[in-house]
Amino acid sequence: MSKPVVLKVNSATKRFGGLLAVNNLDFEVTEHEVLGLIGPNGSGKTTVMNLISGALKLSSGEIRLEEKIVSDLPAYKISQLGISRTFQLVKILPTLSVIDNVISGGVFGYHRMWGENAEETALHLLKKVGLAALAFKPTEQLTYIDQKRLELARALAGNPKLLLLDEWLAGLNPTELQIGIELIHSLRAEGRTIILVEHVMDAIRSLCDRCVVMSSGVKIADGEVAETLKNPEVIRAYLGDSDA
Amino acid sequence: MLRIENMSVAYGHHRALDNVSMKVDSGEIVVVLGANGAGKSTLLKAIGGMIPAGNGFKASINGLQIQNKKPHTIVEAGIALVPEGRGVFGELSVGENLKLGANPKRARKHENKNLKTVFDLFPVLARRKNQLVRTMSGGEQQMVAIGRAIMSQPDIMMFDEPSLGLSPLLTTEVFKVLTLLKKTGVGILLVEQNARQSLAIADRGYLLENGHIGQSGLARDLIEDEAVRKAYLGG
Amino acid sequence: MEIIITGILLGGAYALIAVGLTIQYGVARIMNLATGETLVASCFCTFWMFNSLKINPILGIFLIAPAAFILNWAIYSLLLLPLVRRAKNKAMLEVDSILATFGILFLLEGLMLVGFGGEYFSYSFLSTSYTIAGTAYGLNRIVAFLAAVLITGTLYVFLTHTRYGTSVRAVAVDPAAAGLVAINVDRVSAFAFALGGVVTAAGGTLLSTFYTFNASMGVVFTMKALIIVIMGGVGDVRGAVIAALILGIAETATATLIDPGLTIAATYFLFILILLFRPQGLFGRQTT
Amino acid sequence: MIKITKDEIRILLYMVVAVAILACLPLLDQGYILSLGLTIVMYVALCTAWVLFSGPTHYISLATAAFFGLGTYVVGIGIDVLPFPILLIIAALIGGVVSGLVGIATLRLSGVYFVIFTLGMAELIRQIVTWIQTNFTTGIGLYVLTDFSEAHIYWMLLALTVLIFITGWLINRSRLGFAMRIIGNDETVAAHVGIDSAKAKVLLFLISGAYIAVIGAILAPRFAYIEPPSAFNPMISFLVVIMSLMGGTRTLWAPLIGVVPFTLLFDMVSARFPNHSSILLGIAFLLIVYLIPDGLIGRIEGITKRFSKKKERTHE
Amino acid sequence: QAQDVIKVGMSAAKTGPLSGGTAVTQWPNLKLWEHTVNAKGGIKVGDKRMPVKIFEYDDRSHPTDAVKNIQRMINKDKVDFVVAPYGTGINLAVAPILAKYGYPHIAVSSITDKGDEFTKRWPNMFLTLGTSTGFAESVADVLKKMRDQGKIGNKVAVVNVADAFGIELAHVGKPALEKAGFEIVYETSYPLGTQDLAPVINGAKNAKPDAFVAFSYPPDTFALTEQAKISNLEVKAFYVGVATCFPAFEKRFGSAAQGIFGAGGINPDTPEMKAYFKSHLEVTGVAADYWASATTYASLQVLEQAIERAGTIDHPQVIKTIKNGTFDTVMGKITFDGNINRKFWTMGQWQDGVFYGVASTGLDGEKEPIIKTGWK
Ligand SMILES: Nc1ncnc2c1ncn2[C@@H]1O[C@H](COP(=O)(O)OP(=O)(O)OP(=O)(O)O)[C@@H](O)[C@H]1O
Ligand SMILES: Nc1ncnc2c1ncn2[C@@H]1O[C@H](COP(=O)(O)OP(=O)(O)OP(=O)(O)O)[C@@H](O)[C@H]1O
Ligand SMILES: [Mg+2]
Ligand SMILES: [Mg+2]
Repeated sequence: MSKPVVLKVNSATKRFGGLLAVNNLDFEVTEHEVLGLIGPNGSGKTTVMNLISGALKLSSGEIRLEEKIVSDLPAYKISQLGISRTFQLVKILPTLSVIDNVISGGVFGYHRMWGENAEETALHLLKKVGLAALAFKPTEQLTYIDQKRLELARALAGNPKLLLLDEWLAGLNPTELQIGIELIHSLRAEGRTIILVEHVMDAIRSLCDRCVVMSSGVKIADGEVAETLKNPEVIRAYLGDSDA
Repeated sequence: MLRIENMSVAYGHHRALDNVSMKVDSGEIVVVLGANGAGKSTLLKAIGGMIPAGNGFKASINGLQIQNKKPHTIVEAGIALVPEGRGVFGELSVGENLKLGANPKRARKHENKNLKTVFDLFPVLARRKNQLVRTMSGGEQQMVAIGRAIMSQPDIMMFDEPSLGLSPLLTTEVFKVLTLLKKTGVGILLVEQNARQSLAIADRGYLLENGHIGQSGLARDLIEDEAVRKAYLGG
Repeated sequence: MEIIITGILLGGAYALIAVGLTIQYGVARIMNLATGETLVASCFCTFWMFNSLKINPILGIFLIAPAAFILNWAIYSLLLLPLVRRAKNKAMLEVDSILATFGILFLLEGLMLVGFGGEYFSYSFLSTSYTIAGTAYGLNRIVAFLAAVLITGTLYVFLTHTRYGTSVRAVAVDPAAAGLVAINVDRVSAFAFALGGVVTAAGGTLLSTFYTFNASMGVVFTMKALIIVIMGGVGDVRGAVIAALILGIAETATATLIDPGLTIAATYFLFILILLFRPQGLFGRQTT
Repeated sequence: MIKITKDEIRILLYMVVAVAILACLPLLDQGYILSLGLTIVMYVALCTAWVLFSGPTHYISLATAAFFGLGTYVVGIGIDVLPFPILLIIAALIGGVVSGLVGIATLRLSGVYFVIFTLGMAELIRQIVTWIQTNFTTGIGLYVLTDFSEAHIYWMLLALTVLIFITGWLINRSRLGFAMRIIGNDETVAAHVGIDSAKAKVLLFLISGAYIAVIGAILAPRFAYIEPPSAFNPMISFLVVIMSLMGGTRTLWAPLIGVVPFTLLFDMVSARFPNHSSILLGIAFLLIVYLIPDGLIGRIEGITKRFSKKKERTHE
Repeated sequence: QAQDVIKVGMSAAKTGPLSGGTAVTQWPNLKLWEHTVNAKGGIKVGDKRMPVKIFEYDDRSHPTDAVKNIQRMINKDKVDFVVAPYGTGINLAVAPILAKYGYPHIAVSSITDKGDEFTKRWPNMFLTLGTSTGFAESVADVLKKMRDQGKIGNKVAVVNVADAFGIELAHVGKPALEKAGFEIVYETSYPLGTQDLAPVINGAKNAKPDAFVAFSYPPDTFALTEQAKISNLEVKAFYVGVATCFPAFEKRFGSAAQGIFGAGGINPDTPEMKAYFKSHLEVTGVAADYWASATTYASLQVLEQAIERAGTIDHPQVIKTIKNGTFDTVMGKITFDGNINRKFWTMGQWQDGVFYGVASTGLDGEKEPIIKTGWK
């Protein structure tokens, strides 16, 4: 267990008015690890993602990326330091072409590119997510899953140290789900470090090394996947009896 | 009873729905399955009057013609839609959302009775009556949306992927609620990605492929169907 | 004390200018640049009724209000609804409504110019003094203030405590979802636009009792209204009223304590200050 | 995206020819047509400078009059002391600094809040200038009495317009331009792909504001007598927005298409029907909104699309 | 030349902030003049009468539009003469163009102390309405006279609108008042367009002045008066600037207007003036004001008479005639000294429903000022 720690969350707390959305949360992600972040609706998962990516500011606590405190930085700086993300509600750039959407992820981010080099990299990524054929099309024609693929390609364009995927698999039907899981598998095989928020247990089981379970803003379990999902507390709060 | 005949919808040149016909009886759950972009949401929105459908189609509920009507008229006629993304009023409180649900004239005199039903189904809403819906979690908002639809005293309820983004626990909850609603005599038209769980509670099902109905039948037959298993149940 | 009372009276006048717009923009989603012209048109009507027909302006409100309602309803249904229908998103509607209401602004101003010419108009009504705590205030301003309290109060109760009012707010929050609860969105929007027009027109009637006006002055009122609406938070009647009062008091205080030459500067300074700390206005919704 | 394409060279040539022809206008007519031409060039310059910022960001700024007025005032104050070209540079600097500050102040605002904020800012600047003038200077109006003829002003504006176009073109090809397009689409995404949208926006607003101030400075001699109500006339801000929106804001030259017909229409209506010009303009406006929903540029693009049966653009 | 009409163009505000003033003083007089001249068969040029044909333009209160309009009139409509626009700033903006084409430019509503500088620069320019100094100083003079007669005391409150005319008058007026031995107990300015002036009036009231002087513009002239009436500002002399002489002022304030001073004035008792007021009302349907209306009309008469005397519409000759002649107008005799009319009314007062000139720079018929006795 001496793999280097990529991300360290230290007693992170986030308040919205009177509501404690994230309460004194601690966890780490080590290199090449795929971490599942799960929990009931409203337990604070997206908020954690927002805190890591800088979309929201912590109320207290700190977040470190490879020892460097990033929780006091604005989102764009965090992105430049190597954290990329996708959004729970897909956000694509509608007036840009598909390829420009991907390039946008790599021009200002961690590994920067511009000009022909950027185009090549983007085409390569599009091929990887299966969108090569649509590279020069406007984005309006994309179906939902293609939008999700596009967002993933954009997040990868900066070649980030840490990738945050917020319910990237949600809304896919079983067949598409299979494709999606395979795609993330391939990222895992590349050795990427990923935090995955999902409600799809099949995906969590097959993709994650470890998972952190949240409920009402606090961590209720943290550990190896199969074991964690058997935790009675997790079953009570999240899985329900039927899935157990 | 809801009856749709020859419904077609186009976005510009793109034909999202092509001559779809279907019906939903009271007291039954009908599930519509289909890939992303197959046109499921379009179907529900078109029935609900939120997007215009092409000429020549007919829609009726209990014999009342509702084609080309505005959403508010269709709600009055007894069809309630819980749309994709819930469509709740984030800036209003839970109570106000529910009260607005009882806005149709047909529902006003049943307001108190329906409110009790909703609170029985979702006790958490009773406790959070004054909370702004925007500040609630996804699952709670889903409850508000369903509750609001119940408040409008519908004969037919339409759900667009009600389990989307819900935890396994809540998903099970929601499907339980659908069965309870069905027992009160409401007809339910359910659009879902979660084929396994939705077919399990449904009476009948339609498969929507590229805007037209590919297959239809009793739910228990569909579950057994080889093609269906392959496409929608993951092998 | 004198500053506060003068400021509150002034704030009442400002509230009358702004509340109509906040409803029109908040609910019907029309950024009505012609709001000042509506107000001035009402000033002219009142003036004309007062001078030619000897109708008391306060009673005049009861004639002008229904007329304003019908007129604004017609403007919305005929001119603006097509824009709302065709708008693909909020930004498009914003652009279209700016352009269209700019056209209406010209049209109304032109009509008033043809009807009344460019001269300044004013008349004397209740311009006697009324003493509060030892200082004299214009009775017409006091009456206008009381009317403002009455109008905005009624409006607030209507919006928060009646079913129809809640429907109006629902349309403001999410017009698409409003259809799902049997709200006739077009009708409620038209109603809100017309209601906003009525409030603005009533404001015009009351203001005409102490302002000197001419056909070209609408834009002055529009600017004031925009500032207040934004400061208070779009669509929020409370916000508009409080912003108006703050402005009234701030202006009076600046004029009395610092320099009357800086009153308008103070308005904008305050406006900018508030937006710097609350970018969504005093009562605006968070956009994050 | 770095290489200069053949298309671009062709457009460049067209532009050179067009500018050369336009530059000859004062040789043909020194009177009414020149005067009209000057008004058109002024609004083209203003609208282009405005679109520089507002086009990609979709932020509607109503602060045009503020920067314009500042430029005018720089010349008004300095004309007896410093040579005109230096004044233009000072105007650019002051315009840039002030617009930079306004930019910094408006970072958190969006939509209509930004619109009205800039309007408020413009009024605040105007009020402060007035107040300073009232209390700390002796004279009231400033007189700018120079030997510039309309032709000189016209040429200066034309040259400036070309400069603005070139700036815009360079920005478009740069990372800044790309960043702006992303910001225009979705600011959250922009931040998460590493764009310091604050910096980018402020930079662009600053460039735009500096240019607008220079336009004001160039026009000062034409005003001759400078006072706040005309130098800071909010109508300028409104007209610039209206004309730009009419033309369309998606490309740099789209406003051109709005300005020319609009100015001509405005002129024609006010000449023929001085007593009903407001009414007719109002009606014209409404007709434009209903009949040309996408801005004139949208219309033109629609038409060209239909006519040119070009193969799918294959990027390259 | 085979032409038989004289084309006359005027560009002034029909919309925008200045339109309130033009609607009273500019447009009706142009109409009246056209009517009067054409009723006579036209202006007598040599041995034939040439009727006038009017071209109207709206400058939207904006100098750029004014310049453009004048260009258009000259080059497209080919007008023979241009009537000066309204407003100091706009007159200055169009001056270079009119000078370039050599058109006579008889500016009326353009009040400035730099007149000599301008007329030197633009020799075709004439100024008729007066200088800021003239207006401001006569306020001091009249008040001084009243004080010396023991009618009023020594304390005066001075306020002004923060816009061109108001600022310039205040800058000259305050030193003049001080020089005349007055104590300025309250002074301030307020922004253009302010109509909520309770703080100003109350501020003045607290300083307990004997006289109140406001260099104000139309809407605030009304608002200050109204507020003074409500606050019962007890002063013996009350002066408000532009628009005091408007008929609408008297109509609004009725007997409360009694004794109020304002800028400008006329001698309403001369037979010419009486006739002018009568025909103004008959022809235009509105009443003339007691200052700039008549001056505007007089400037048109100057133009008319200059053309007749020159016997041609040739500009240099007409300009020469204006420079050197004396003209009989509704305002009495007008002559230009260095292109500037140096005898003008500076101050008037409402007395029994009529606004009488009470001070001038050397004109006949000044009425004796009275003190203000309350607001009833
Ligand atoms: N901007 C905000 N203002 C107020 N409350 C908020 C805000 N964002 C989130 N919350 C609240 O914080 C809590 C956690 O929300 P979060 O979105 O992180 O949940 P989640 O775990 O991602 O849920 P889901 O699985 O439904 O996406 C919820 O109660 C939510 O209502
Ligand atoms: N507003 C719109 N404009 C243009 N095309 C649209 C629009 N809405 C949907 N479409 C297209 O119509 C088709 C059907 O879309 P619809 O949303 O009905 O699919 P769906 O079956 O609900 O998919 P999902 O499972 O993703 O919700 C898709 O190809 C979609 O891209
Ligand atoms: Mg979430
Ligand atoms: Mg769908």
